[in-house]
Order: sequence, then C-alpha cells, then structure tokens
Amino acid sequence: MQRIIGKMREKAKELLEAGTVDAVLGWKKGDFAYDPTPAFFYSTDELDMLAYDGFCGSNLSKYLVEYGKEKGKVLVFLKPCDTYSLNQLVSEHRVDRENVYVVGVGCDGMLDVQKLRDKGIAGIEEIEEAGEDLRIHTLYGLKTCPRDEALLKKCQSCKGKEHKLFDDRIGAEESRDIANEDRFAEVAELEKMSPEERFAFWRAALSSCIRCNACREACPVCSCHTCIFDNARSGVDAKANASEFEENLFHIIRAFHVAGRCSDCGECSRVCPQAIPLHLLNRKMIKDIQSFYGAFQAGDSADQCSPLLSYSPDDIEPDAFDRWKGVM
Amino acid sequence: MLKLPVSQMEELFASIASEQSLYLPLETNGLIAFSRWEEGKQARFDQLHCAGSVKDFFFPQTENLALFKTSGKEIHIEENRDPEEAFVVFGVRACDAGSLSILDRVFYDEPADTFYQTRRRQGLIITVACNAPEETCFCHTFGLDAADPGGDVAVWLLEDMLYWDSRTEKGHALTERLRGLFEEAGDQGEETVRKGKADIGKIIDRLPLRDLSLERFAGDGMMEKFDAPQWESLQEACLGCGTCTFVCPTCHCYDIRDFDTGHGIRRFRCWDSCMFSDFTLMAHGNPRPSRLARFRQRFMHKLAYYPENHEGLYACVGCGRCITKCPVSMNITKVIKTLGVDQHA
Amino acid sequence: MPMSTESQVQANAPAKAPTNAPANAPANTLINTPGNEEKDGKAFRPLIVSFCCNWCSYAGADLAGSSRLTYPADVKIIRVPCSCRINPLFILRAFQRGADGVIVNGCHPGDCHYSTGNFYTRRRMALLFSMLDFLGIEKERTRVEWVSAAEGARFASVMREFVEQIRRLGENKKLGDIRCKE
Amino acid sequence: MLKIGVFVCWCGSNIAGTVDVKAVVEAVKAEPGVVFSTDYQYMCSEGGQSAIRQAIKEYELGGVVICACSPRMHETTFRKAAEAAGLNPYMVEIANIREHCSWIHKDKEEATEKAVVLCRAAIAKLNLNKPLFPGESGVVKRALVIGGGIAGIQTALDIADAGYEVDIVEKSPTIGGRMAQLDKTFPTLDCAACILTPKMVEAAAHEKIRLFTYSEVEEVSGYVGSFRVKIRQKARSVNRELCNGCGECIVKCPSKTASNAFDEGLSKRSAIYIPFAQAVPNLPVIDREACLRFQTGKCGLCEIACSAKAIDYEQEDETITEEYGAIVLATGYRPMSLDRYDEFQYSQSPDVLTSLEFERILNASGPTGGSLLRLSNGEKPKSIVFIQCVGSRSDDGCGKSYCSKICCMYTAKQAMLVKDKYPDIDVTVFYIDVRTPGKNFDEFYRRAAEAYGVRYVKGMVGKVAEWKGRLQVQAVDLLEDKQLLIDADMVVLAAAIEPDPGARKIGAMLAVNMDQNDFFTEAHPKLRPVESPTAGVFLSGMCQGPKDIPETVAQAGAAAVKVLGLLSKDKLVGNPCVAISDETLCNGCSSCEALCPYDAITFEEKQVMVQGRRETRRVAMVNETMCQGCGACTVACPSGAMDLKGFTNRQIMAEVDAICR
Repeated sequence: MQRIIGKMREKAKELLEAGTVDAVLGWKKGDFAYDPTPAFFYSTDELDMLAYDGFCGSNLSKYLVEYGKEKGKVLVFLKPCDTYSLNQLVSEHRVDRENVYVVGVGCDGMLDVQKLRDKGIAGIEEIEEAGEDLRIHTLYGLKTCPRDEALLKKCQSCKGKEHKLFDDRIGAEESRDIANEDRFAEVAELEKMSPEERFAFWRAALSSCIRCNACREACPVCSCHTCIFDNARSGVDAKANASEFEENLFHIIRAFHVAGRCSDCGECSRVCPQAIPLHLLNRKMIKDIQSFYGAFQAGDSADQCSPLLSYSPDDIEPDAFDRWKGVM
Repeated sequence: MLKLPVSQMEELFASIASEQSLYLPLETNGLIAFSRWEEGKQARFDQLHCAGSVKDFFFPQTENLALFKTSGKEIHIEENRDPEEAFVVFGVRACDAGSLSILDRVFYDEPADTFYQTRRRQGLIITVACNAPEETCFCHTFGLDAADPGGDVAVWLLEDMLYWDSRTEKGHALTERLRGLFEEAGDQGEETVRKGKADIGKIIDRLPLRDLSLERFAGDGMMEKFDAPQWESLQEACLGCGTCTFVCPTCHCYDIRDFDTGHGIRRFRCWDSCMFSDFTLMAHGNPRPSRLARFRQRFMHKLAYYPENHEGLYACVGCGRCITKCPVSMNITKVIKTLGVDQHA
Repeated sequence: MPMSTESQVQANAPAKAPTNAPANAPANTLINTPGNEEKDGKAFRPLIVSFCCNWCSYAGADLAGSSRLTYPADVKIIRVPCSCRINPLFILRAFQRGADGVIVNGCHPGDCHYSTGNFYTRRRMALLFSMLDFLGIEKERTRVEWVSAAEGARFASVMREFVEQIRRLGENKKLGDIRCKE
Repeated sequence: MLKIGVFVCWCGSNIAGTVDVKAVVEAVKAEPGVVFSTDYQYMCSEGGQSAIRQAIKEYELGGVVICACSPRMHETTFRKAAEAAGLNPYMVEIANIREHCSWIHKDKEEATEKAVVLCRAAIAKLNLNKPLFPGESGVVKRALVIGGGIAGIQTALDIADAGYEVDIVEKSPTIGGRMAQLDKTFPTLDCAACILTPKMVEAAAHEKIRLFTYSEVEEVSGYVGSFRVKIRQKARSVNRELCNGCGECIVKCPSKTASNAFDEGLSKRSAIYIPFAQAVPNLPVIDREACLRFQTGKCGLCEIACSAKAIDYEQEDETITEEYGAIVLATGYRPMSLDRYDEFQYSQSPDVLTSLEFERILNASGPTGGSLLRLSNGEKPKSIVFIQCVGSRSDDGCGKSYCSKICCMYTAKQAMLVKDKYPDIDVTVFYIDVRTPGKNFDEFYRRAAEAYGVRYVKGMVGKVAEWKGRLQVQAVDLLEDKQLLIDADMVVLAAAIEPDPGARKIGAMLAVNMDQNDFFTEAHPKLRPVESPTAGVFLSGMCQGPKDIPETVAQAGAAAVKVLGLLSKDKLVGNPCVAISDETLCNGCSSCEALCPYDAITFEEKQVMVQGRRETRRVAMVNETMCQGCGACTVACPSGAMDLKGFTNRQIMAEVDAICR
C-alpha cells in the first residue's frame, strides 16, 4: 500500500494548511523495514516522514482516546478494520467524532515480521513487496516468502475493505483481496476438545503471560482511565501474576469487560510479546454472542447497543450455553 | 579451551543436569525461552534471543519475601524464600551476560539484596557466541562483544563442534567436573574460534545500528537532556505497557505487595515498570503523572542516571528485545538517535 | 527455573483439608462417591458459595429454613440486592479462595424486583460460564437458578443437587489459588 | 479499626437447639475488630435490644453483628435499636443463622461451624461498612396525567378530589378519549356518553384540574417528586378566551371534506370543527391541513362569521414548563390497522367494518344518525356477521399474540343492540373462545345468544368475498365440523387493540419500558401493577394492557391513590443503598446509563481531580432519589467506578473471602 502514500501526504498537507485539522495521526518511518511508529504530525514539513506500508498493523484509534482532547481536531488514517474500533469508541463517548477527521486508507493485509523470523529469516535489512511475494534482503542473503504467509493473524480473517466511518478515503477501492479464513475456526477447534485438553491448552498459553499489559494498553476498548487491575482500591489489583489463578483472572476479566465491545481488531494478539493467542478469548465471546443473541459486530455503527447492555425475555439460560456450541 | 562434538551435546547437558538444574533455550508454547532441560528436549540455539532474558533467573518476576501468619489476633512472621537450588543457564548471549554486571551493581549495593545474592551465588552462566547477529543487535555500542560473550563459561558452536572456555572459578569447577567429556581444542580449535570471532565481527560491522553513538550522552548535561523537547514526540506513540521493561535484561524496578491468603499475608515483590501509571504511586499521587514523564524516566535512567551513579556504565546492553517486542516500535535506539542528534531541534 | 516453583509446590501441596466434615454427620448428607475419598478416609466436603438475590432467592432460602427443609451445610449464602449485582469477579474470587462450586440464584426472568436485573444476569452468566468452559473449567461447577420466594422446597432440592454434583466432581483444582491454601 | 460487637441469638431453642451459641460467641472473639461478643435468649426482645444498646455505649462499638434470624425478619428492628444507641443503622449486619443454618441442619457440630462462618462473613463485611445516610428530596404537590380518556379523567378527578392540583395533557382537541366514541357499554347497556360526559364536565370545571387539550408532552426531566415537563400547546387558531362556542364558524366553513376521526373516518367534517357535540372544552380548532385559508390563503369566512373575534390565524404553538411530583400515563389504545387482513375485504368493501366503526354506526350521533344502514347502498342489512379475534391471539405474524380482552363483550353487546332494534336481522358471531370473566359478563353473553337469538359459531372465518352485491362469508363450524357459507350484508371485525403509538415517545422520555407489544411494563407485574419502573410514574388504563371500562376506572383510582401517597409526603426519604460513581475512575462510557432500569444515571462534563491534576471528564452522576439499588450498573462498569453502597464490591468480596477461608 506504499502506492498511496503520496495521496495520503497530499491530503494531510491540504487539511493542515487549510486549518481543517490541527494534527495528523499516522505512522512514521522507522529504522528498519518493518517498524513504523504511530506518530502525530503537526506541520507539513514533517509529512515526509509519514509512512504507510505493510507493517502499519497498529490500530491508531486508541490514540484518539487520550489525545483527542488535547490536540484539537486530528486527521487520522484508519484501515478498514480500525474504523470499527473508532466507531466503538465514539459510541462509548471516548472519542468525540467531531474532533476527528477520518481518512480511510486501503489495506492489502498487514504483515508480521515475527512470522518471517519464525521462518528462520534473520538479519532483515530490507523488505520488498513483489507481487504475491516478499523479497527480504538480509545480512545473510536474499530470502523470499509468499506475502500471504507473512500476514498478521488478524489479517488472515479480514473483516473486509469497507470503512465503517470516514470523512474521506484513499485507495479504499484498490485494497487487495486477501484470503479470508473463518475467524471462528480456531475457536471451534478448541470447543471440540475435551475440557482437560482445553485447560491444558490455556494453562500452557497463559502461563507465558508476563503481565506487561501490552494487550490491554493496545486494546482500543480497554480504555479505562484506571484499570481495576491497577487500582489499589478495587481489591483485585496486581502488578504481576503471582499465581496461576492470577494468570487466568486477568485474561478472563479482560475478555469479559470487552465482551460486546471488542470488534476483534486483533491488537491483543499482535502486541503480545509472549505470543499468547489472546484473540481466541475475545473471538469465543463474539462467537457466543452471535450464536446466543443474534448477529452482532461491535463497531459496525456508533449507535448500536452492546448485547450485554440489552436482553430479550427469551434469551437462552446460562446452563444452555454449550448446546449452542458450533451452531454458527 | 576444550571442545566437544555438537552431536554429543546431549551428553554434556545430561552431565550438567545430574548435579545442577540446567536451563537452556527450549521451545515451549511457540516461544523459545530458557526452560528446564530434560532428556530428549531439543536445545534451540538457532534463535538469538530467548523470550525472557537471563535476568529472570536472578531477579524473578515474583518472589516471596515473607509470610505473616495470623491466628486469631496473633501475627507470626515466617520467612518463605523459594528454596535454593544450584543451577546452570546455558546459551546466554553476550548482551544478557553483560546485563548481570549492571544488575549486580544495584543489588549488591549495601544493604545487599540477599535474594539476588543467593541466586547469583548458586547460578552459573554458560554463554554462547552469536554466530548470526540480528539487525536489531547493538551490544557493541556498550562495549560488549557478541563474538566473545563472557560468563562463567564461554561457548562457541562452530563447524559441528562446541568449544568450551571457562573463565571464572565457578566455570573452572564445572569444567573440572565435566572434564571427561571434553577433548583439548588444541591450536586448530583455537584457530577455528579465532576465525569464527572474526566472521562475527564482520557481520557486526555491517549491522544497521553499527553507528549508534552515545557520544552525546557521556558527561554532563543531564538537565539539558531532561528538558529536551523531543521527548514530547517520542512518547506520543508509547502505549504505557511494560513490555520493554519486562523483556529488558537490565530493568530492575520492583514493587512490594501483600496478598491476603485468608490465613495471613504473603509479602512478595514483583517487577514493576516505570511505564505504568501506578509506578511509585504514593499517597499524594504519582511523582510522574504524565506519560511523558514516565517515558522519559525509563530512558533517562538507562542513559543518564544510572551512568551518573555507576562510572559511566549505561544500563542497556543492546540486546534488541525492546526493538522486536515493542507493540508500536518505539525503543531505546530511536530515543538515542533522536536525542543524540540535536538537543534543540 | 527457580522463579516458577509454583507448580512444584502445588503438586506437593497437602490435599485440601475437609474443614467441616464431622465424623458423625448424618448419612443423608454424606454420600461417599467413589474417587473422592481423601487420604484420611473422610469424604470430600465441597465448599459452595450461593449468591442469592434479596427479593426472591434469599426469601426462598428463608422459606426452606422455616419449612425445615435440609440441605448440606456446605452451602454458604451471600445476600445481594439482585442477581445483577453479581460481578464475575465475585465468582472467580470464590473459586480462587477455595470454593468448589458457585451458584447464582435470582428471581425468575420476568419477575425481577427491579424488573430487568436478572435478564442482564442471564446474559452475563451465559457468557461467563461459556468462557470458563472454554478455558477448560468444569462447567458443572457453576450454575444459575431462578428461585422464587415461594420455592423453598425447590431451593433446598437445588442446593442438595448442586452439592451432590460438586461432590461427584471433586475438589476445584483448576481455579484455586495455591497461595490461599498455605 | 472498627470496634465490633457480636450478638448471638438463641431464638429460644430455634437456634440454640442446633447451634452451640456459646461456641459461636467464643469463636468470633478472635476475629479482627471484635471487642465484645455475647449471646441472648431472644435478641429481638426488648431485653435483647437493650443489651445491644448498652453494649454499643459501654464498648463504644462502631458496628454490630447480630447472629439471628433472617435479615428479612428483623434487620429493621436491629437497625433501629442501634440507631437508638447513637450508631448509624447501616453499621448493623445480620448473620442469618436460623433460616440458613439451625433450621436446616441437624448435626450440631456442623451447624455450629457454619454459624461461625456466616458470622465471620458478616464481620468481614461490617469491617468495610460505612455509615449511610438516606437522601431526602422535596415533593412538588402537583400531578400530571398524560392522556384525557376515561383513565386519565378518572385519575385526575380522584387526585383533585383529594385536594391536589392535577394537569391533564391530551393530544386531541377534546378530552373523552375512546369511550366518547362508544354507543352503549356492556354489560349494563348504559349509554357511554351519559356516563362519560358528566365526568368530562366535572374535570373541566374542577378548580384543581387544568386541561391542556390539543397539547403534547415534549420533554421531561427531573425525577420523582420534581419532574420538569415541557408541554406544547398546539395552535388551535381560535382564541380560547374569546370563543363562546357558538359554532357559527363551523356552519360557515366551506371546506367540509376532512375525514372525521371521531367517526373513524366514516364521515366528513369541516376544517374548523369541534370533534363532537359534548366536547370539552367546547372550543373549535382549525385543521390547518384542510383549511382553505391556510392552504390557499383565500378564505376567512370563519373569521367573518365569528362575532366574538376569536379566530386567530396567526396563533402559534405555545410551550409551557411545569413542575410535577408525580406523572400518570394514561395514553390509551387504538384498534389495530387491518390492512393486512385482506381476506376479510376490509379495505375493499364499505360493508366490512371494524367494531369501533360499527359502534359509530349504531350511535345516534354517528354518520348514519343511529340508523343501521349498509354504507355501500344505504339499505338496511338483513344479515350481519361478527368475526372475533381479528388480529388478537394471533400467531400469523400479522396480528398480536395477546387477547384484546374487550372484544367478546362488545361483540355480544353490539349483536344484542342489533337484535334489540331489529329482531329480523340475522346475526352470526364467529368466535374462537368466548371469554366472559367479569361480573355479569357471562349472563350478558348468554342473554345475547339465548334471549336475543344471536347465532354463535365456534370457528374462524377463512374468507369474506363480495358476491352479487352482498358479502359471502366462508367459515368452518368447528363444533359441527362443517364448512359454512353465509350471506351477509355487513361484516363486523373485532380488531385487536394496540397501545396508542404516541406512547412510545412518552415512555422513552420517562424511561418507562414497554413490553414486546408496546404496553408499558409495570414495576412488578403482580405487586406493583399500577407503578412503572420509574419512581413517581404510574400507569392507568389501556396503556398498561387491555382492559374494559370498569377495570380502567379501577386502575385509574389505584394510580390516583399511589399518586396521593406520594404527594402527601413532604419529603421523600430514599434508600441509602444506592449506586455511587467514583468520578476519578469513570470513563463516561454510558454503559451504566444504557441498562439502568430507573434512568437514574446521567452524564456530565465535569472538572475532576486526578492525581493532583484537574481534567475535564464526562462522568456518571447517580440520582439517589431515582436509584433503587439493584446494582446492574456496577457490573456493567468495566473500570469499577460504579459501586453500590451497602453492597460494595469490597464488601461482597470480603464475605466471599471469609466464607472460603
């Protein structure tokens, strides 16, 4: 998607110059081929550093929560899936829609450098997108990898090319089609296991947790001013998982708190330094919500009500949840 | 220098493990991390860094300090340290090995931290030279040599042969115990290692971060750096998570917490991160109430305060974990570059 | 790794002491189930936390009492204004601290004193229990029952049944916190 | 640390027979904070209470735990006792060791152990208790009734007669509602107008009642005791002070083609009109849609005709804001639209009518002047077929799932009225069930069937077809199990009733929920049937569910009593166990607001001090008067900003901890 960077810079320049926006939120070129950093741009001469490539997986919506008020009106570049998060934040009054100028940008599916490393590709100096393949120049020679094999987990089941809210769009029509896996397939696989197997799976996964809180801090709906786990008065605060129970507790409660609000943006799994498949917990909640209470996608619009804030007199009984397993 | 065919490493591991717990890079849950070796487990030296650093062995994420037992209105204080064990960590890289001298200065400083001290006494570090440095490596910036990694024993894995060079008393003792497994490396072996070191050096010269310079950080001007306007834009991307802190081999801040077990209070310490909003939170509030202040704290500590207190030693070893793990790709090298270029841009 | 001695400690931890299991307990409340014999020969007595909404279920429990309908003393009731007051944190807390089963009792859907509270409970608990099941926690350890103030007999029988179910299931090992047993 | 006293009750042998109370007293002495513990035969007796009062003073107790019977039994007793000794009543916790312990366990050791655990839990909770003080708020001594039908009128009259001011807001130009359209009423066959119009006049003349007709409620804020309501009085184009109701304007109006809603559209009326002869107020209104002056600018005959100079084409809507202590919803009903019941030829044939239309035909003031005529040709019918349950008790997706309740009886009434006047007309009623559960209802129905010879056929009509200028009704007689073909001149459909569509908007303003059929839901279906879930808002008449006139009037009176109970108070004392929002933690996400059944949570942009810094944040505010303390919000709040006083997160977790220790 580097092909649209020119248009993005033009748009940013135009709106900054016109005074329509006070700042631009995008990605800034990094030191390597794969490390653009979310950044604010305040003047047109900084825009040369604006980047948009296959490694702009980070969801910028979250930054609008904190900076929304301070920075005046902000132009934000959002990929289609990021717009769900912004919608959700708008619906929760965490971001003032009036304060944001959304430029939807097309997306070919974002890449995960860790997947390249896991393939044994080390010493990455440069990454070229060459059609269906990536050409990776390394300290140890040229390597290639099919682009699809390096997609971020979240991009393997893309929510589509549609921006759910935007003031303008760039390159939206040019987005590349990417293979779309059933996002609930992994959840269904786990559901098929015995409770013992599932327990073993999650123990193994969650025991890696170092409570760095990256999942929470990156999550666009985990936007509490003070998380209960940081609040000494909550009675459940903890800075580290001092027992297996606490490893479970943090993630169970986090999944529950974002249930009905999580748009499945996949940031939690993307940022986890310990490669814990955290998205599976959220997807399980989404799958349940859909099978228990009907179709629902958080962030689809800014004025829908979370399934946990509504009810129907005919809802299923709590003990019936497993009868619905696999019904999708 | 001794040597052993790589094919016989399994025997080496078994011999070490017969008397000491042996930890080395193993793949578990899709991560390569230092884990307890058991027979049949495949050591993974192909990936440079383990997910956690060697710090975890000496300064674990959580550690019991004491137990206050209540019975009725009585309270008894019991010590509940984790049991001591003699252990060996195999496969430590130069950077991680270097981090221990940074931690030592903190924890050995009077009054010495006996928890750390005990573990350091019990632990033995076997390093492995980095045949294939990563683009994220910048240990050379801090005077560390990936080709000659130090530790109690230094190991090179070259051409199907393991070269073993013990460097400390502890290392010599272990070598003595295992002597029967090894052959003398001889001149040819010395030559192979020399050549291996040179090859590594060539790669290091090509690393993208080879020119990373701390020149501007040496000496005075701490306040100037503190007040640098660039902090503002640097910290904007930071999410305030603790990933960099927790994967960092030199970060050593901790919090002391009490857990009510229902029968008493378990007092333990756990890692803290200066990036957390409740870091050093006190009754009056937080002395660093903004993300900028917290972000700055981490880097000022590593690049200014720590060196100020420790004869110019920086509290970073250039392992590059923060570069690969930061969710938003903000890291110490970007800070060094930004602040090192022009303080008043 | 020295830092994670938890698992070893857990393996060696003494089995949970049967806190309230007198030797002469009546036979009808102490049914030995194969597989749940403790080392000392006493049957496993589960700890059950039973959350009751003030208006229906707590009153139902009162009626069970005034009707002298017995159920095992393993059940300990906590009164809340409405089942919708029950935070998943409370349920997990109970398991952490050693409960072997947690049961949430509220008014029948549609009869909530606050008109809609238990409808929210129903959704929350369905999702919470499903998630616990997804994590491999035995789903039989958690339960929601709608018990009206008139259903004293039902309250007692539900409690008996639940205790029996947990007794068959055995001790809660998966969600317990090792530190609470020291 | 809080100094706690524990009092263990024997309850004679009720507790002491199974629980070793002395052992409990001893066991809890070791608990943190407990400075005193004792037992007593009957804690609730004067002796027991005085022991509590004494101990509070003597040991300077900050809180007490009573181990006794259910808190549902004596919590209030013990709170009062503590209060008498100067303790905040909410510093009392009850451990229920009777209903939940001694009465259900037989083994003494086991019961004693459990009693200790329950007592520990109460102590653990009490350690976190804070003195609570119920909030107080004033009561505006005036009620608002929304809807001026028989329900609203009756409620207003009952309130006004008790000496309180009442305003009625009615959206149509007159009060009277549906009942005014009716001819006779079952089962006594007295004329609806004869019994209704005196009440309308009484309401208009009552010194405590103000009528806002042709008006709508536009906005409601506030809460029980002090609602602020904005009422829009639509422009009538007639000055109500000047008009004397002579009606000359109506006579002179050249535009006489507007559909007459009072006659269910079966007749026409002029653009300036009074809905019906006995309308209250007797004040015309100009239908600006139909008025030539307003549409073309070229008329003005009414203005010329009006000797009182009351016509005012420039009149504009007026908005007034009033304060009320209580609000009664009496928004009524309408027959559902039968557009989707084409099989009955309703839209096609003028001789197929709804029951309410037929009611107008029967009425002497109706479109036919009370003569029973076919609207297609003006001839007297020879055969009339009534079809019941059109749209009621339906599962076809077009109708309503519920029974409309009044149709069986009004159909019997209408059939009887026809037979009474015209015994020669064949009258057939198709029914699914005839439901007559009211005083004299079954007798009435049987009279129709037996004395008047109305033919009742159990069965549903499949189709009504026009055939040779008449109607042919195809039906099944379920009892005889045969197909029927009946020639009819008129077919009357007992259309299901549905809540007035305007109710939804008003319900939303007042946070009164509607059920799946859009009827307002009660605070409790059995025990609080005339109260809405929103404190201070009451329900009267059809808006809550189908009911006939006597039931409506009864409910109207019940609603009035509830209103009077509220207005007679000088102050409202709340339950102090209400939600409380910590503004330093609140994210302003509105989750709590979305599910609060009482609309007790609002949001405000507010300056909040966070870690020494001042920030403007959107934060939740709980109205303590409206909050009923269910706690739904506390769980919806991810940040834990919302907590419930008296049942805080920490308190409940402390109980859990104590039980699981």
